[in-house]
Amino acid sequence: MALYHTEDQAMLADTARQFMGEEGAIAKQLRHWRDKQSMDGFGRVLWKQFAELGFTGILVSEADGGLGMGHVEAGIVLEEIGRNLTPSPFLTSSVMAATAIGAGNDELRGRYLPGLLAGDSVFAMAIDEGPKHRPERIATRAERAGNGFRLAGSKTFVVYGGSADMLVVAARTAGADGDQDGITLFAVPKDSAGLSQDPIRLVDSSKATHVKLDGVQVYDDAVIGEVDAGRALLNRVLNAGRIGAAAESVGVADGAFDMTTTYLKQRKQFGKLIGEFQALQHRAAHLYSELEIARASVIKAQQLLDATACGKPSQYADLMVSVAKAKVGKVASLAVREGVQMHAGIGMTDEYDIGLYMKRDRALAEFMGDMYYHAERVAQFSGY
Amino acid sequence: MALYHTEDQAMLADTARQFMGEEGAIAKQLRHWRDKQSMDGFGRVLWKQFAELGFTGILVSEADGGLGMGHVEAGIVLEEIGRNLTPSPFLTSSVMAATAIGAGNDELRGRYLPGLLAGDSVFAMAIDEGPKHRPERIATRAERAGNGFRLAGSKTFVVYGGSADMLVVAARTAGADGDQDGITLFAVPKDSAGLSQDPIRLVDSSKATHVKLDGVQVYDDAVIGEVDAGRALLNRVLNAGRIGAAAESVGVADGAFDMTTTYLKQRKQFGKLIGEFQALQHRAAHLYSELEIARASVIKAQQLLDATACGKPSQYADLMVSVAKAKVGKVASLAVREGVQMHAGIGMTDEYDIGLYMKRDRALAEFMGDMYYHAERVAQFSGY
Amino acid sequence: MPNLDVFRFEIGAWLEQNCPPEMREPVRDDGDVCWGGRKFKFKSEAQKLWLERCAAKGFTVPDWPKPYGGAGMNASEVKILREEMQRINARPPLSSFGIWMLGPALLKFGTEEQKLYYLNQIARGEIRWCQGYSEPGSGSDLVSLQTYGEDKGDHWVVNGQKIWTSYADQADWIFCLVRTDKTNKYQGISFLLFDMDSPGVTIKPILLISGNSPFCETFFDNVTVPKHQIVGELNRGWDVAKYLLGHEREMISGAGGGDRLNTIGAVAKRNGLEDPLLRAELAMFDVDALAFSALGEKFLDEIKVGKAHPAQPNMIKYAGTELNKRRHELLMAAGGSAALEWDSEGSNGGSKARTWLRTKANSIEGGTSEVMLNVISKRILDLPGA
Amino acid sequence: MPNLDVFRFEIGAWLEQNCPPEMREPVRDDGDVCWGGRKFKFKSEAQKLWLERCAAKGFTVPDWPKPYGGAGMNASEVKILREEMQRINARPPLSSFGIWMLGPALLKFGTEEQKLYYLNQIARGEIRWCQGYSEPGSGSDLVSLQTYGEDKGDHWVVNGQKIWTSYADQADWIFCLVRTDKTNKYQGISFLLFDMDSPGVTIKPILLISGNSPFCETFFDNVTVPKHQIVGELNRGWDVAKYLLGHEREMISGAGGGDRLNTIGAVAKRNGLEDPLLRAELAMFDVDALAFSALGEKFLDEIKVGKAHPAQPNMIKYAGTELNKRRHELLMAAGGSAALEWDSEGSNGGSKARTWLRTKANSIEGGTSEVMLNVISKRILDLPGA
Repeated sequence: MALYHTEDQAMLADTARQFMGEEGAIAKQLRHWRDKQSMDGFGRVLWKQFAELGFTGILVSEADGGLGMGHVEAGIVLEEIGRNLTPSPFLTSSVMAATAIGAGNDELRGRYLPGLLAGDSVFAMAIDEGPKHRPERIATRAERAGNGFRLAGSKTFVVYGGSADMLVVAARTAGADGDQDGITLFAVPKDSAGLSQDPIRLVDSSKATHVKLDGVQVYDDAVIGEVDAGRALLNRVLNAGRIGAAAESVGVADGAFDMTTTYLKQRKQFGKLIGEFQALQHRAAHLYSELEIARASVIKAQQLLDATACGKPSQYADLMVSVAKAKVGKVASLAVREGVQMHAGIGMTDEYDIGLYMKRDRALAEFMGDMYYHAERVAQFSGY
Repeated sequence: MALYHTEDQAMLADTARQFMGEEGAIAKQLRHWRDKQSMDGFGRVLWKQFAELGFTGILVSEADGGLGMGHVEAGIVLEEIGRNLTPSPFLTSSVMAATAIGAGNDELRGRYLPGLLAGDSVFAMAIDEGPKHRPERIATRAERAGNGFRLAGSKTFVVYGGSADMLVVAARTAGADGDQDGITLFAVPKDSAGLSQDPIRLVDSSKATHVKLDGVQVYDDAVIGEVDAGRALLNRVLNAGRIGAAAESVGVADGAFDMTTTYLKQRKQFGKLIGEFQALQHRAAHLYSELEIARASVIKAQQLLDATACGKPSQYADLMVSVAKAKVGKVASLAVREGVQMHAGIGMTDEYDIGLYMKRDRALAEFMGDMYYHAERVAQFSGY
Repeated sequence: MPNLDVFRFEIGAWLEQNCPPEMREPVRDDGDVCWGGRKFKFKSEAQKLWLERCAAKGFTVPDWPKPYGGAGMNASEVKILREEMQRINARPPLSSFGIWMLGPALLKFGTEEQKLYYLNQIARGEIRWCQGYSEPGSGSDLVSLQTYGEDKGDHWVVNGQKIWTSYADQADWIFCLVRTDKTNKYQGISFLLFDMDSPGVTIKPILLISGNSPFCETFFDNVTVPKHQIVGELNRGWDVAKYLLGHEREMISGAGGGDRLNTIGAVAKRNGLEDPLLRAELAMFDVDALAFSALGEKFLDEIKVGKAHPAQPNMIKYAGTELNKRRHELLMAAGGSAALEWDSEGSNGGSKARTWLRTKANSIEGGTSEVMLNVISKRILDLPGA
Repeated sequence: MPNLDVFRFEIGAWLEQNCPPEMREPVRDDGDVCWGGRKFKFKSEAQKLWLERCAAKGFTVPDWPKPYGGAGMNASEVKILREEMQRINARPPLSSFGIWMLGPALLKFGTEEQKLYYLNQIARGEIRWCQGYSEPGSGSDLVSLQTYGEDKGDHWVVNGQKIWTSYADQADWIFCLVRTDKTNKYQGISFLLFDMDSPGVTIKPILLISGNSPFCETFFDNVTVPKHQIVGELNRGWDVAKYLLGHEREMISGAGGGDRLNTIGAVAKRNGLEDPLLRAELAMFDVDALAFSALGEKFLDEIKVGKAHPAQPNMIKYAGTELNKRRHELLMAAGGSAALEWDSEGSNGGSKARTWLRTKANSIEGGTSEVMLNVISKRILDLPGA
């Protein structure tokens, strides 16, 4: 598989770029919903448009009414989302939750996928339990009770949890906190008794919640995949979220870099365009190189995931997903920091968009594991 | 204590700078002995001159015939040694071994210090046992035998071991490899039966050995300080070596930086002096800042050590020694790398001195713990 | 030095008796900082009392001469006062740009009348000052400024616009660079003082990415400034500004120092620190921060005896602000998703994220890092064409 | 693609039958590399046989047309050949600047006679080439070169001096930039080929900090070069040189790639890896190296279909060489004092330290990192005045 987009993928990229640049633009979405202090933090009309364009079905199989595409295609949409800082539940619902639900039985898929495909439903992922991403250890417990399970525990950083119709909850049905086995994924409806959420607005103006599960009763039909053996599925969901976040970060970094190079060609100081100063040129050129490398690592990981999507897990794919998430984390942070610094004074103002890129980058860097977490995984995969 | 040199110290610095710049210059010492493939790797005549100027007695008490000065003064000499890449056993003999011997009883001091002060003797330190500095673990054993001890084990990176009259050996007289207690320092004469050394020339053309101790018999009078309770003395010796190496590295970095800024003002490319290129200016200015910070950390640590020299150990002093060694390690490496890169082609040739700075820096970085080792200590001292 | 020991004892005793207990608590937010000025609302009676008592002793500006509101202390005495105040955790009685920036410039360039008039008011916290340097289109490039003061005999009429005026909306007076000669780029700028309540002054706060508005745009529409309100010579305001910028750089650079008892790794540890690679970054940072604090100490020692290079504050400003930005990047990483909270229960108004964003201005305000590197290249390294 | 499967089978079978077992051992030192040329001493009969067999099939330059000594393979076929050779661990039969640098330039700019004459000799490993670009005083700044060829009707008489001529002492011929018009700085340079055994050529090896001498100073004293030995047009040698530099940059940049099965951390682990902070640096490096290897792969894929930006090799050269330098800094740290050994039992002739020092030239030769960044600024980012 060559490491560039096929013709079909390039067409999708054109569509996504045009749509997001128009409908998903910063002024139209991010600033609009932020300044309105919207509860959702994103636009429901836009979400319907995502569905109309088929974006919501990219990772849903054709048999289930989706497009049956892969992570490369999802990444194409995410990169444009990143470039325009477009708030939407695409990453959590159409990438992560869709991957989870797609592994469920006919009944479960039938229950949730039509709403997702139509852009009527929103799903959220309840995985993390502390301020840092650490899914190897899951303490939330689901104990057998009646015709199902009773869930108890708490979850953090549940992005768009407040807007979600259903939360995918990773819980422990057997074993101790750090065990590989004993994990089960559950589809927990938002209005379940005992489920409560504390709303949070994050630095990037996106919305999230802290979730409390206080003896939430679910039935057997809430189980996604197999009981006790959900680790493999959880890993697939995490991989989807990680490479998705990486793709979005590439878009964020690219957007910030474009703004910055444009500014370098316009702003004058000391009688010269600041882009004429060699020190800034070299920093921009270095950043360009790093961005190209980050971009390559993302498409490599996407292709590897797609090659193994429904088959056996591949450690090389896992490795490259962590390489990509770590590399992009490092590079996108550099891109927004250089962006703000090179814009200098106006870069610090709320009026200019460059600061919004810095905020979104920070949230994406943390989402599904930061560069330290993923570089550690690279070391462990490499046996050191 | 103000963080700059007193008048006396400034006078010493003038003396050291003039002497080392003339007698210790690269062409006269380092290249001379290197090209001769000298066994010692340094000049015995120069070593006598060190003694005549009193340098060998800086850390020896006045009662023992030395100058009774401190680490600030030793560092002044070492900085000039570093600037001129002057090969000499000053750091190992006059700084580290002198600190050890100074803690010995009257007989031991009487046996070794006059030769050291006169520049007739050379002493070496046998501490490390593997490729990385890790003195918390000492496996070389000294077992009670007859009127003394029998030593068995092996030591690495024994700088100027082949030229030394006596080796200061850290050995374990009790406990297991990783124990704090149970360490004793021994003065082992070079010609002891069972002591063998493999000679090595290092990348910086200095000489070292691998030492084998194959049942070396020493008597009670070889013990330096107390039996089993040598850890505190060893730590003092290590602190002396570490801050000494850091001071020498500051000189190395400074020398490389001076060569480089001079070159920036001479070399033309594309019709301009390369020092006019802003990208190089900013890199040079950044390096200057880092060098100043490194220099400050060294004098701070030196003063703290001097303030606690004969008194109780100070954890703040230990902390700042590690801060200084780590910081200088990082900065001096940057200085020599920028030096070679900015010299470009000629920087790669043996004919120009800049490459010699890079080689010496590498050896000093490793000596008595590199930046990773010392930053780890900083973390541990800080409780994380 | 027995005299100094007595001095320390006396200072210590006075502080014990006069510093209210509320003023010995750590500063928790900006409301706890006393900025003074006509518009300032004291948060507590204790805050007001503490300022008045210190001002009466000259302790708000201990190194200034007594006639100007100071205590006339020498460097060693000031150090003792600082140490004794630290010992009892006393808060600074007064924080002010007047003390840090304008005061030193007035001491050097002001007339005797100006010193008596302005310095005493600064020392007592009666005037809060802001700084009018930057203009739109001239950020780092101050000499290109356009605000113009037309000579009208005994006064100037000032027209123009400033930007990045810190706390202009809370300030009483401004020290302002104004072009008074259009024919000479460098030597055509004067350093003027005037009241922000003068007719023709309009202030518009700038909303920052941190969600706060510490800076303003400031507009001057035919503002009258009497001739005696110039500091230094006509058209030589650049000398005053440069001197003052040096002080500002010292002040901003102070932000980067590491606290040896409170390394960033130790702070992060309190919230758990399980990622070995993050821990490694924190350790590398703490090495840099602790080494930098040694530099700060060394610089203060050297400056006392005139050993510091005059351009050294630029270096310290560069290194200190870059360090502080890195510190807050790492604190955000250590804080994880909890540090991302902007508006929530338990995030203290998103203070971690807002502080992190605020630090991004450190390397811009008071001269960008790029300008600092230019200055080091030119004035310290003497590189060609720099 | 059934044809390619057949092709793979045939290639695999041929390699199994023809590659001597000794040529399937890993390359241990430079003596194991076959550089060809008149002065080359084969280390073994197997080395010679392997070259001859491959040359006869066109496998030393598989993508070159058959009349010029190649196998006329397309990109997919070349990839299969490479994969099959890797599968049996076959050594490259021939390494040569003729293949990597001059060959592509001749294919683009050479006359039919030149192609037939030179390319076949290159393919068979009969001529070893060196490159005459840099001169003392013109390192990165190639257009300032001084070596002059005086027009004598049917030949030039060349005088001047080159530096950094790689392996000039082992080379048979040189491709050399020579000024043929003193009035035009850019369009006054021609690209000439000539025999290093020509009268008037003197070679002086340069001793490097690594202790080796891979480069020479080369002096030309009235060297005669026939007119038919020019490549491309008179005075347009710069076009040929730039094209060729592009290939050189690709080649050098290849050095930075990470091997996914053999990360630097895994290598370091074999010698023990107890410092958590060093381990952290290695992990951060491995992220960069593995990401860079994806870039390398992407670039090769893109270049095949003309999607790569023409200046992209400059970026890859920059990133790859900087990465490789960092790799060897870390390997030195991981190796500790053992890696410092230069001359000792058990240090294999100081190979770790010498290799480390050698890598410092990566970001200088073939265009410095600074020049690469200039090129990226100008040609890719289109920054003003770059």
